[in-house]
Amino acid sequence: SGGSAASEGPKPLDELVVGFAQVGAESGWRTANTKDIQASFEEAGIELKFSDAQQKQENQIKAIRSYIQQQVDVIAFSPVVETGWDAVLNEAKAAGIPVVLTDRAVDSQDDSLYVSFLGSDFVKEGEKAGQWVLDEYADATEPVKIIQLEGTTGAAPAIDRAEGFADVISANPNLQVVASQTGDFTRAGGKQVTEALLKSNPDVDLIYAHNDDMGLGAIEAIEAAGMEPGVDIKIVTVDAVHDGMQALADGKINFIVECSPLLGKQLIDIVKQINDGETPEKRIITEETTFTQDEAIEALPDRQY
Amino acid sequence: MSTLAKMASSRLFWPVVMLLVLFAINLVAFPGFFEITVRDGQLFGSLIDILRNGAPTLIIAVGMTLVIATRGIDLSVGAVAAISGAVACSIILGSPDPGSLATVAVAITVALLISLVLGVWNGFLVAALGIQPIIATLILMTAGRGVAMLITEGQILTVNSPPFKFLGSGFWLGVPIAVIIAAVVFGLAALITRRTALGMFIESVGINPEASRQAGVRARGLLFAVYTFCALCAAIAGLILTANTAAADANNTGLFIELDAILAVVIGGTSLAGGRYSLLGTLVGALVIQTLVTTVYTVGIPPIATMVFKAAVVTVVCLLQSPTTAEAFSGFRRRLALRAEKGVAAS
Amino acid sequence: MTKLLEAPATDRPTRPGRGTGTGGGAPSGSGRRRPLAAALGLITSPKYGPVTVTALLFVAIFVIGGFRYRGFFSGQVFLNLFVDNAYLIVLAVGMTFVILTGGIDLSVGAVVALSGMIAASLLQTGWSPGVVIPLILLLTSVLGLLVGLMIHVFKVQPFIATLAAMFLARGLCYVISQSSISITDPTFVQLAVSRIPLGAGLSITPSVIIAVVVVAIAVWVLHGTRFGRTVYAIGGGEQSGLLMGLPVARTKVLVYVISGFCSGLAGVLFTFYTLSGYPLTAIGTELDAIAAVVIGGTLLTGGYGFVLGSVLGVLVLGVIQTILTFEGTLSSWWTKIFIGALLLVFIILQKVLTARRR
Amino acid sequence: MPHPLADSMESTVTQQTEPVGPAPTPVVEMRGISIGFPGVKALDGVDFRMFPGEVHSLMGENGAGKSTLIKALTGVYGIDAGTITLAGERVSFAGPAQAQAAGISTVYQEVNLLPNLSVAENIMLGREPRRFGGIDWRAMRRRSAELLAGLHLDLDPGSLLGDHSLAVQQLVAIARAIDVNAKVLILDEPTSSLDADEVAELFRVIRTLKEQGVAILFVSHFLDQVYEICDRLTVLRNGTLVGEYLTEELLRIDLVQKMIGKELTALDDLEHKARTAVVDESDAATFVSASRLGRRGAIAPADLPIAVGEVVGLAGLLGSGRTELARLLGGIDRADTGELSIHGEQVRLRTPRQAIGKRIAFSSENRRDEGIVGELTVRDNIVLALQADRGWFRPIPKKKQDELAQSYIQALNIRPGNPDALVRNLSGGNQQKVLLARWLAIAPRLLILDEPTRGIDIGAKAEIQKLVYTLAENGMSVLFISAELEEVLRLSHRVVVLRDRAVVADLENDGLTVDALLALIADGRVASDDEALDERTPAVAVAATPTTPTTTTPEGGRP
Ligand SMILES: Nc1ncnc2c1ncn2[C@@H]1O[C@H](COP(=O)(O)OP(=O)(O)OP(=O)(O)O)[C@@H](O)[C@H]1O
Ligand SMILES: Nc1ncnc2c1ncn2[C@@H]1O[C@H](COP(=O)(O)OP(=O)(O)OP(=O)(O)O)[C@@H](O)[C@H]1O
Ligand SMILES: [Mg+2]
Ligand SMILES: [Mg+2]
Repeated sequence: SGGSAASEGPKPLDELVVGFAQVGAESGWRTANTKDIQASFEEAGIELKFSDAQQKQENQIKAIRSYIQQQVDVIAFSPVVETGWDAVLNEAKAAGIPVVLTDRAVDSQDDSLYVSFLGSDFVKEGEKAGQWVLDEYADATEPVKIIQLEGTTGAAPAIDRAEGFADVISANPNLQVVASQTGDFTRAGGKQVTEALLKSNPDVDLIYAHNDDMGLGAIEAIEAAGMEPGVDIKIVTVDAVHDGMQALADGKINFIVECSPLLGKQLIDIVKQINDGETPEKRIITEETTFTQDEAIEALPDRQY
Repeated sequence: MSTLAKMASSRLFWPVVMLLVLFAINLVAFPGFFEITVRDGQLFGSLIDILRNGAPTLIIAVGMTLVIATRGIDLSVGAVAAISGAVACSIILGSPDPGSLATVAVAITVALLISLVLGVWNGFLVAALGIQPIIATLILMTAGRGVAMLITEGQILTVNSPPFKFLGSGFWLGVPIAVIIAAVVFGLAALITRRTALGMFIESVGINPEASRQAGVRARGLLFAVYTFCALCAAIAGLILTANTAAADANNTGLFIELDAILAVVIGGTSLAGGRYSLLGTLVGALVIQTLVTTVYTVGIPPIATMVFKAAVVTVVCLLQSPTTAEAFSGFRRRLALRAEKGVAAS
Repeated sequence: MTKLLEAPATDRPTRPGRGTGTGGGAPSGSGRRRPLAAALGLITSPKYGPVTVTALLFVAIFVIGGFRYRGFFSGQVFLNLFVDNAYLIVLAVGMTFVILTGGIDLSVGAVVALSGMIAASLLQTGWSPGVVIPLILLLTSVLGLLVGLMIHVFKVQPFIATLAAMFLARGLCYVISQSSISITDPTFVQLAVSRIPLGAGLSITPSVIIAVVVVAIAVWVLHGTRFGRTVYAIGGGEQSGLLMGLPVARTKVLVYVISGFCSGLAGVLFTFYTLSGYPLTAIGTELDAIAAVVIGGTLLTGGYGFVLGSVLGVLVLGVIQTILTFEGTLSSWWTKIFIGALLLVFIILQKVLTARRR
Repeated sequence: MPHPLADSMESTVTQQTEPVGPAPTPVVEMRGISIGFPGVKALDGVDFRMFPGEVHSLMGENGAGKSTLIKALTGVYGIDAGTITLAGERVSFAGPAQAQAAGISTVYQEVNLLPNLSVAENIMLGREPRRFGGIDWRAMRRRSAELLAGLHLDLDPGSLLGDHSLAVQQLVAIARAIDVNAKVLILDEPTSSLDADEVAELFRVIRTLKEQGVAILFVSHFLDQVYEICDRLTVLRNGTLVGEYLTEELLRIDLVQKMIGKELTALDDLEHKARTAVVDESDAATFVSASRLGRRGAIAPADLPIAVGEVVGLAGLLGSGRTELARLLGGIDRADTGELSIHGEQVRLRTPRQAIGKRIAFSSENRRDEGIVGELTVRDNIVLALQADRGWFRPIPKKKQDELAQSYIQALNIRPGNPDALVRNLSGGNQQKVLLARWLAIAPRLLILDEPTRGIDIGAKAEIQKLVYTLAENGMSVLFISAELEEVLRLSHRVVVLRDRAVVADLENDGLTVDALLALIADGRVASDDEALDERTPAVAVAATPTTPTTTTPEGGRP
């Protein structure tokens, strides 16, 4: 077999081997992502070698090295972190194995190291959330107090979603982020932080959470404080996992920016293109949308995750 | 003066002072900190939050105290908490009637029983095979979280079951259930170890295992009991944590809680070298840690500085608690007294 | 006070001489023994047993892996264990010093991350690697010194002192930068990508050489110098060491300096490996290092163990990781369970094989 | 602060010419030393001095402050008041390392060595020979082998220290101390676990060092040894100085009186009641009986019946297997051959707990590692075994515990008599008494005492001996192990002799003499070490020619 696939012309699909190095299974989102990819490959009849890096870059590097050694046809991976991939990607390039990035980008200067990057744009997600807030409070005359529930400190989605949001809302000086605290992307974190912040900022108007789970935690805290989530305090989140959509449909969340984990179909397409000797697009942004309550009620019945 | 000196020489003096300092900081940042109001017949306020959120850590720390007293350590508590939450939620989800009390009772019972098995497993590795505790429990720490994720298939299992939710966020006579459970666990542990000879045996095995063996203490059985109890505590904490958000998150439930629990035990004055332990100290330690977390939120310490702040507090408590510092203090006091005496003599 | 996490009674050979046949009645008369008996003696000896068994088990795993997976039983796969784990080897060396004194160092993972962050941020602003690397080693050594002083002078338990250092180091990472910083410095890149051929298509990286040198120095220091023997002495009984007039204070502080230095160096090697600094990197690596040391036969109570054992421990963890990638189909949770199970099998085998007749 | 006794001391001592050594000025001089621990004043204004070339003994009851004075000198404890001068210079050591560097070499009371290192390292560490910047292992082994040979100890310097018995460890500690070119050599109860031969070796070394002008401080509760080797004595009582005396001018009886502050009568009682009482040895009265009980590598199969109310002594050199045999009976180690029966009924003792259940108590010779639980209180230590036997859920009521503790504190004169004191802070001898109390508390039917009088002062020793005597009269069986043969003979109805880990004789104690015993023990060594033995045995006079034992029952050689 080997990386010379491109030069030898297309292989039958059942002879293709793709190595996929996943970040880990740190969240429901990630698990949905893994499941979708595995299912898609099974459906397409392409062999998938899968490894779980347990959130460690070094494990991912090891996995990629081992794929190179096993001479797979394509390597796909979701980088744990954006930086530090040049060495191993160069090895892949030298071995003639095309690399596809999913979900997160690498910041390499040399963009010949990978064939394509398939994934969401976290900054844009933050901007979408900010835009909704901007529109919602377009004619606010008093300051609007916002609490931001950040993701894990240092994680790329957390940084980018904060940045996009901040950029957009800066257009209206009335929109003030009065507190910004990390909830580690978890429900428990979201709940505890909100609980404490509600004590010191009882008059907050809106909560922006970097993922649904923290938003769901915030809902618990708001209810425990005797207020009504979605009404007394508005909530905007990112992800659109099932529980979040349910809460949106119930009116406890006001707006969700989608960040889809379903990358499997698109990844298969890219693999097929490579196999056929075509050049896939360098940057493929996941098809994503946003949801309001009505849209959520409509979309909920056929949500897969 | 002498009572003050006596208090100051107690191991718990500085942790308590630290707790008060943290309270004071909170009070400055947020004047309503000490307010406790009754809302719908339930106590409500920052202090109540601290107690409620600190309950899981405290419960685990109680079990951890006993393990540490035997010269052991249990790193697997977080994983055990995750497993028990996952088990309970998946049972509730799988039942036709998630809201019924019976379902929840079954779920809780099964979760606790499984934790007993896990505890016996740890005890087996430590006591029967003689594997060093840190490694023995590291195995369950790693594999256990895998098991929890296997149960939930990596998803967050959200349950809609009021009786289960009650466990985490309910109130009884105005007091949060979690706090009541913690108080019961704490009380039982104190009662069982101090009213029977168990406490003495645990300490004795922790201080000198061979001498204890020769004196007829059954160290092996004791280790089994202690690790099992610790796992049980972890499971109870796991149930509370899970019920708190009514969702089992195999990835994050109890993540790093072993460090918090160990920290609580040590701040409370129990030595990791085993031997004498203080459950009361552990209580204070757990409160310090939870108050620290709350302080970060109320004071609005930016997330990037949180860790540094935590490091500073832990360091300060440790340094103040140190016998070296105590000596320096008493030397200083003696010199002061001496000077005062001389002053009197001179005049 | 300083003895942490002591093993249960069965681990500590209180009266090893009794009833074992080794150390028997006439020490002077123990001449040539048959090779089998000698091998058995080696395995059951309290001093060399765990290390020997670890080595044997490592070979066994490697051979079994070779039968099970195609392409596993090759020189390069073996060498890659060193290439991929050079930083962990260095960490384990530092950790060995600490654990031999009966202490523990939980800060190493965070310090690795911190030195990566310092390297990346300074190199980004144009500092020369010739300055940056020594600076990192100095800073992490100083951090180790502070921890050591806290432990020795203020009698803070090592677990807690190093936990505080872990919080501090991790916190400083965020303070330097929240996001990851990549390293483009040509020297670093060169060190990262260059390979040293060993012939027959095999190659290693410069990091491996550094790690091997560190191991060699550590072996010499621990076994051939007074400082090294004092390290063992403290683990055997700090009070006794003190009464024997050994420089306990200095040594106890120094092991944490060494651990700090090794963490810094490991951090540098890690940046060679990843060419970036990232505040969330190396979380939980301290547990890997501790596990490696313990698997390598060092007692957490201190006093017994070898650096080479720790290296073997790292290789064992590495081989488990390699098996995982070769297995290639494990889902995330099965990965965790599999790691736990392999660790368990390994430790039980080690225990059973070294078990001494009682 | 001048001491109240200082004046009287002047009169007793200073006018006398310095007994030995030409140097007129003391090499060590401590004045007005006071040290207090929470709750105890361990030393109160004590004066102490030593001259070059003398062997000086520090005498006093358990807890009198001997070890504390030594630790004050070597900088282990900081002193609260007082001055220390070394060779005319004021010193204040921050730790033992400094004291060692200044020429004070010390063997502390409990063996303080490192079980995880080799014998050679334990001897040489801290001043090991170097080569190329590292340790010169070969030279180190050679040197330590020489030192061990100097003590007539045939031992592989490369072996782990922890593999050796306590006695050997004590000898290693001594070897370590005498290797230094010291001005002052301090030996705190160095002979507590040595047998007569080893003591003789040690004394030979001490004499040599004394000739070289070294000042030697020798602490021991064995009056014979003190009188044999020491030139002068300093007596402490309750942390205060009683006085300084020339050995030759102080009668033993006076010394004892000065130490305990009253006259000692207990011992004489015993001496007069020679062991002639005949114990009923019919099968029915046999409490415990071991037949062919043994353990590979530890002790050859041995027979040992013990009757109700009988005291059986075990005699032998160090390493002869006394402890090993006793451990089998106490359930500490499992026997792999042979049988044990209690009142004719066969039992297997797998754990100490089972032995305790059969009312067999084993009091270990290794009190620090296998006996006391240091961080627990005196009370907890006393009730530990009794409580363990009752089980955890049947706690002994607090009041009962207090009574128990109080009664043993009184009976054994444990000091300080505070049941809440941590045992770790008690003096060595008092720790031993606590241990004894623990075992008496379970009301054993067989009490196995391995070196119970080690480190115990003369008064307490007599008390313990009397206790054993009375207990046996009341029907308790006792297995008694002691390096002191007189003690064994004084108490035992029967003496079982071990050599090379096998029982070689089982003797009725009717008119048995120390000489006869010694000959039997030394049999096989006598031929080669004849002269050595002759001049080497200080505590007892040995006949130059060994008397052949009457009832030798060789049980095979080495297992
Ligand atoms: N670290 C300590 N803390 C508290 N009390 C102590 C400490 N060390 C010694 N003591 C007390 O000081 C007194 C003197 O003890 P020391 O060990 O000097 O006696 P000793 O004369 O050596 O007795 P022995 O013959 O039994 O060894 C005792 O009452 C003892 O309890
Ligand atoms: N002279 C010696 N040379 C080497 N090893 C010795 C010597 N004496 C004793 N040993 C060691 O001591 C152990 C057996 O001692 P044990 O304690 O059983 O003897 P004992 O008769 O009770 O003597 P004691 O209690 O006086 O030491 C053996 O492990 C042996 O290796
Ligand atoms: Mg003493
Ligand atoms: Mg003995």
